[in-house]
Amino acid sequence: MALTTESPPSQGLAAAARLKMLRQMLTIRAFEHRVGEFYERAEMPGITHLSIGQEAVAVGVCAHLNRNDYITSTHRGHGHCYAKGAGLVPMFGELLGKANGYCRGKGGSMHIADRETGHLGANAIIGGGIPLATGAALSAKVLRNRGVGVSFFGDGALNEGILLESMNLAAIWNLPAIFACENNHYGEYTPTDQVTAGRLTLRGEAFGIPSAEVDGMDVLAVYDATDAAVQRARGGGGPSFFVFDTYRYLGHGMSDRTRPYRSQEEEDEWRSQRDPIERLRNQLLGAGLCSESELDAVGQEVRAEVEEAARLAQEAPFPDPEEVDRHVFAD
Amino acid sequence: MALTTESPPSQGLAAAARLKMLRQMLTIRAFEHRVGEFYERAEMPGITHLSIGQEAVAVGVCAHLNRNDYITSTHRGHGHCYAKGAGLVPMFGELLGKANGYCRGKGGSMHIADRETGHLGANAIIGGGIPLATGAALSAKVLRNRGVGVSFFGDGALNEGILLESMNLAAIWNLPAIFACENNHYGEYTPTDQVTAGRLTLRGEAFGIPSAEVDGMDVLAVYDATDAAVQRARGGGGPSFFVFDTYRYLGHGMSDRTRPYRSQEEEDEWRSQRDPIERLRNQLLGAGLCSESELDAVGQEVRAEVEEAARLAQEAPFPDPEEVDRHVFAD
Amino acid sequence: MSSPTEARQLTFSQAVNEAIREEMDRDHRVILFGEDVAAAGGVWKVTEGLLDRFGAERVLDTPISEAGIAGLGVGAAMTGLRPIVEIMFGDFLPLASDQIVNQAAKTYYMSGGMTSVPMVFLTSMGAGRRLAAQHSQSLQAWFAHIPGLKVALPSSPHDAKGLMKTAIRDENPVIFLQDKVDIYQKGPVPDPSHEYTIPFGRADVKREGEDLTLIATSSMVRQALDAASELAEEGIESEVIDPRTLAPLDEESLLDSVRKTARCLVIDEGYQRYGAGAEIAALVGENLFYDLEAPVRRLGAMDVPVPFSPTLEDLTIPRKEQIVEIARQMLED
Amino acid sequence: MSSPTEARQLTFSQAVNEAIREEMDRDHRVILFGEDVAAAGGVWKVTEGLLDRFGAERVLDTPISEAGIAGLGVGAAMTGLRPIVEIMFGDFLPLASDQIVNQAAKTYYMSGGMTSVPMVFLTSMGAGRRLAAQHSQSLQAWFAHIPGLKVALPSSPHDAKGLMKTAIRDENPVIFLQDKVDIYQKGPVPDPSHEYTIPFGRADVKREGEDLTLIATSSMVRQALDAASELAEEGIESEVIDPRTLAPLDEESLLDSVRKTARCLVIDEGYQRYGAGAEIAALVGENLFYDLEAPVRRLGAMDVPVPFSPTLEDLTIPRKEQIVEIARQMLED
Ligand SMILES: Cc1ncc(C[n+]2csc(CCOP(=O)(O)OP(=O)(O)O)c2C)c(N)n1
Ligand SMILES: Cc1ncc(C[n+]2csc(CCOP(=O)(O)OP(=O)(O)O)c2C)c(N)n1
Ligand SMILES: [Mg+2]
Ligand SMILES: [Mg+2]
Repeated sequence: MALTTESPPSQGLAAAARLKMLRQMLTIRAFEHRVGEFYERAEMPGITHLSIGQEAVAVGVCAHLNRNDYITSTHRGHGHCYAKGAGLVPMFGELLGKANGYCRGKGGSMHIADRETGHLGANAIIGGGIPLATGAALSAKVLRNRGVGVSFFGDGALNEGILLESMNLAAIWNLPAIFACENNHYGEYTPTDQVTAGRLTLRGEAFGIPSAEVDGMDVLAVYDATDAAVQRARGGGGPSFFVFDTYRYLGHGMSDRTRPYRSQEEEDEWRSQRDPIERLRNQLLGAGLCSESELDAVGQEVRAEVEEAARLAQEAPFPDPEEVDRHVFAD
Repeated sequence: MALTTESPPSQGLAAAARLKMLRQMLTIRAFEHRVGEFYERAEMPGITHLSIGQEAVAVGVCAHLNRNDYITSTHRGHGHCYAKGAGLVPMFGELLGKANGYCRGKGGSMHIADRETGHLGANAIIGGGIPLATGAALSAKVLRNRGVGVSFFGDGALNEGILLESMNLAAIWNLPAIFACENNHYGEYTPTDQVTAGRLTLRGEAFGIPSAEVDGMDVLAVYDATDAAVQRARGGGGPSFFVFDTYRYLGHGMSDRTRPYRSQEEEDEWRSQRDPIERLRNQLLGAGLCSESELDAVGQEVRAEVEEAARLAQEAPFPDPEEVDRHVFAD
Repeated sequence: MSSPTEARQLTFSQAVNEAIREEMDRDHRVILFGEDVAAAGGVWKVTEGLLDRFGAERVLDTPISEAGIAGLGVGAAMTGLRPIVEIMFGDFLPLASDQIVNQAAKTYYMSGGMTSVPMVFLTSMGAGRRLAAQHSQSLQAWFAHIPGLKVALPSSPHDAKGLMKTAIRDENPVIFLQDKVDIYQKGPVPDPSHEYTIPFGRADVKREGEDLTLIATSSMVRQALDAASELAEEGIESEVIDPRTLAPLDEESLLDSVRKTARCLVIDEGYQRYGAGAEIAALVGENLFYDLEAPVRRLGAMDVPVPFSPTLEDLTIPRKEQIVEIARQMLED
Repeated sequence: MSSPTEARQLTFSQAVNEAIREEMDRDHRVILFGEDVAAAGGVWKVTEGLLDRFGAERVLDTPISEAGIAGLGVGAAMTGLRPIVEIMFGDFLPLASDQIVNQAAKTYYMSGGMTSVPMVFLTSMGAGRRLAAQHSQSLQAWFAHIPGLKVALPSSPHDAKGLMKTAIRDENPVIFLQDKVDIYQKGPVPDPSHEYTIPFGRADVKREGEDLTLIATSSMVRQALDAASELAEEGIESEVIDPRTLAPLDEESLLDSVRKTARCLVIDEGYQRYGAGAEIAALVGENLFYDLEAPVRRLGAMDVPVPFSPTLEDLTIPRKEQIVEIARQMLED
């Protein structure tokens, strides 16, 4: 049950739309690099997981979504958060535990959320966000608002039982749910295929859910693959499952520097052959949709924007101590 | 990935072996009827779930197992317990909460177990026994004792996440585990297909586990289907998954008398067209392997045996009050 | 208005059913799902008739997927619905406890107050029905321990109805525990024309007395009242007080009662060790050290898995006789 | 024998590693599995080197399937192995808690003593590492509440090694909680040639004193010892006692200490409400009512999900300053 369409929807995308995707991917990458700097300089508390290399999935999927659509994300979730519409300052603020963060500093990198843009939250429980987005899809169905619920999760979450339960529920209730697996081939330090049996898309097909493997390093491929799924979901056609083939360029977390569980060659190959930003950049240039210098200018703008946001967040105050026992219960 | 063999192994079964299967099914049915009587007469505490109609699965699978093989069972587990080798008196004793029960009356119908015959226990958590039998398969592999671990579970357990996790673990570790699903088409009062998406065997195939749907009303079909799987497991060939098509003739529990969720016609059809005992009986008679009167005599013997066991259990004492806080911890 | 105190006799199960019905009438965002809750009306008949009244989009039978249905409930609650999710037996809460504890309980806080999770986990608790170790537990202490969760455990049909209505209207996840040993017991419930809710964190004095305070929850309230009657014959006047919710806990009312009586026994059906009674006993001990005339005592279930055999099971559940005996000892102190 | 008290300095993580290694050497039935425990040696380095030493059949990396690996562990324990199953963070125990609570804890009892479940759930606990609400919990009260489970939470590398060896040899399921804030802290551990185990249910007096008993667990012992030093400067002599296992609990030693000092403060890092401290406080209050000169006090984590922001997180964890302040108050009582 592959999800294909006759002529790829991305062919109809205006240059501006493609450029926007590029800009988003560049922003995510610059954001992540800046987060890495914070961490290296010990200016950021806790741990963090960067999504460099995986930008195309977040951007390609979220391009179909609006504010009434909900996503849930993971511990590697900065890209999803930004692609869904969040702003850089409160993102940095949250990661630094500042009062101006989306969650007032209470959530941090692993729990960042932005209700306004329909982001229900990153999650530090592997698989934890899957039923939440599926529940958002249930709301959309009951409230008949044509919304969809998208859960992003890693290949590691494929082995959490909650996936089976959520997929089955989405299937029997025909929910507008999209299960978006980012297969970056490792869960922490363990290769995915060592702990994950069978063909991955079968885990969706087992429930009669249309399922497809997609090149997650190609933002237009991601865009094309999910277009029909989102439309079908909105029209009451039920859930879809995607396994996006992708790669995290850096370590699992910041402390994972040597990455003994994989080879330098492997890393080099992904970076040099399949980089999603390079790819879209070359497409745009090849199609004559913009010039090198225009793209370089975008890159500079993005970096400046990120740097400025980082500065603002860094200057922001920590939360007031009185915040500590607020928000345990809602009134 | 069907599990078929060229010529069915049951063809090689001696008449005595077939007769033994018939006798086992008759005994299970008589046992269950007697349990029902206890219940109706309010002589049995708690609740109980009878397996009348489903005898062929327990008998056909367990025919391949020996004492070093382990099973786990369900709330509808008397048949598995008997087929694995348990005795009638301590079975009745356990159901009545008597001191002579397998678990000294502490477990009851939903937790009956018999270590000596390799029965790790019925389970009152749907799906709860699945990882336990898979863990037994892990032991067998590590200890290299050629044992297998069989989990019996209902169609309801197909929707518990623990199934995904157990199957995936069995597959990646190539464990001698057999997942034996008894699809009796209802979980309590809810039709299976209403809450269970997709083709059921795909839930095993998704992990690359050889999977098959089997007529669970034909004990020889069950025997044949599982023969190769058990052998393959013993030989280090990994897990298998079976969905046995079967039917519970009576209600979910004893209080489920009117069964509004299904029709009388449906019940009649299963009983009259597919009864596993009738079927084997007719085969034996048809093949001239025994006579009507011989079979009638077997039926009478079985009933007498069951009646006698029931009597002995009923006469047995309840556990000593001092038992109450024993066995919380093992020394 | 018709006569205000016209009280019908309803079972717990009927009272909760009525509460859900009224709240679903009142607020279309309230939906209900769980195993066998729709067509079959629930194994305790708590949801009978709701499918007919509200239709298949608001009352849904689910697969046997406790974690999944809990999680979908949380997600739905985050996005505009107010789900009631039934987890048939409290013993199955562990299957859903990641979603309850790590998601439902923490979302409002972790999001800095952005997203609340208004939902009810409707479940059952308690031993006494010969259902053995996996169908008889009373795990209220677990959930009362987790910041962000509220825990209600009514001891009468009247309270059950009022607390359930409050639970459904609450903006937070509520664990609602029905004591199954009493679920078909009847008690007076006002006519539906007299709507009432019972606020959380408000204890109820079930019997007044001067000599001794019995703090009891769920069906232990009945045991305590029976004990109080027996003790009264000996001239010992017990006050029986039911916190009704463990979280929030009406500390003031409990302390007021013990301040008056100077003696306190806490009875809760969870396993005694590290149980809910420990919190209350510690609280009373800490706050009323100088008022107490005897040590605060506790009575919980015996610290064993609940055995199947009736002769054993009965020994594990706190019962009137034990309360009477402990109370007598305390009065001698 | 070489010199008997030659104590090396080991981290908690090294001490537990050594315990596992020794026990795996000693008993071939001991196997170990969990997420990233084999090739990577565990996220806390607790299992480093074990794959090399014992091979891939006894040390296994697993998928991210907490319920599944717990359940396979239980099944393996029932059938001849003695598994150590790592659940990376204690916050993930809820995912596995059906298997822990409904299966592992109850099997021996439900089977009437037929089948024991000798296994260890190796996990971590505690806040302070800026890991936020889902990676910082201390859920020991949950598991100590369940009959059939043992719960160990060492406060020193020495205790960690001795308790882990006992845990592995125990015939019952043991929850072994490593406080991650201290996991790379060093402490003296005897040379491997001097084998030792530490029995469960045996509290350890970490400092003697006459004025006040501080009962503390896991990293709270360090806070208590620091507080005791500070208090000593004011002439207040605190006794610091660590139960080391919450189940079984060494009631006698705890009571003996409080009998001597007549004052007691319990410090445990779980959420305070319905936490482990409540049980101990209730126990002391009940047994030593006539000996106490001040109310038993408790200090647990603030009853909020653990916040990420350092400025907030630090407020939620019990700390020396609070202990000192409460102790001073108690001495005035
Ligand atoms: C329930 C749970 N188990 C384990 C962990 C620890 N952990 C954090 S990230 C991670 C690996 C996740 O792998 P994957 O889902 O593939 O995501 P990736 O990191 O590759 O993006 C693990 C095991 C966790 N956070 N939650
Ligand atoms: C975890 C869990 N959820 C729910 C139940 C309540 N329950 C008992 S039997 C049953 C139906 C099980 O259906 P199935 O697995 O098909 O077995 P069958 O009764 O048909 O043999 C349910 C829901 C339970 N015992 N455990
Ligand atoms: Mg991954
Ligand atoms: Mg069924």
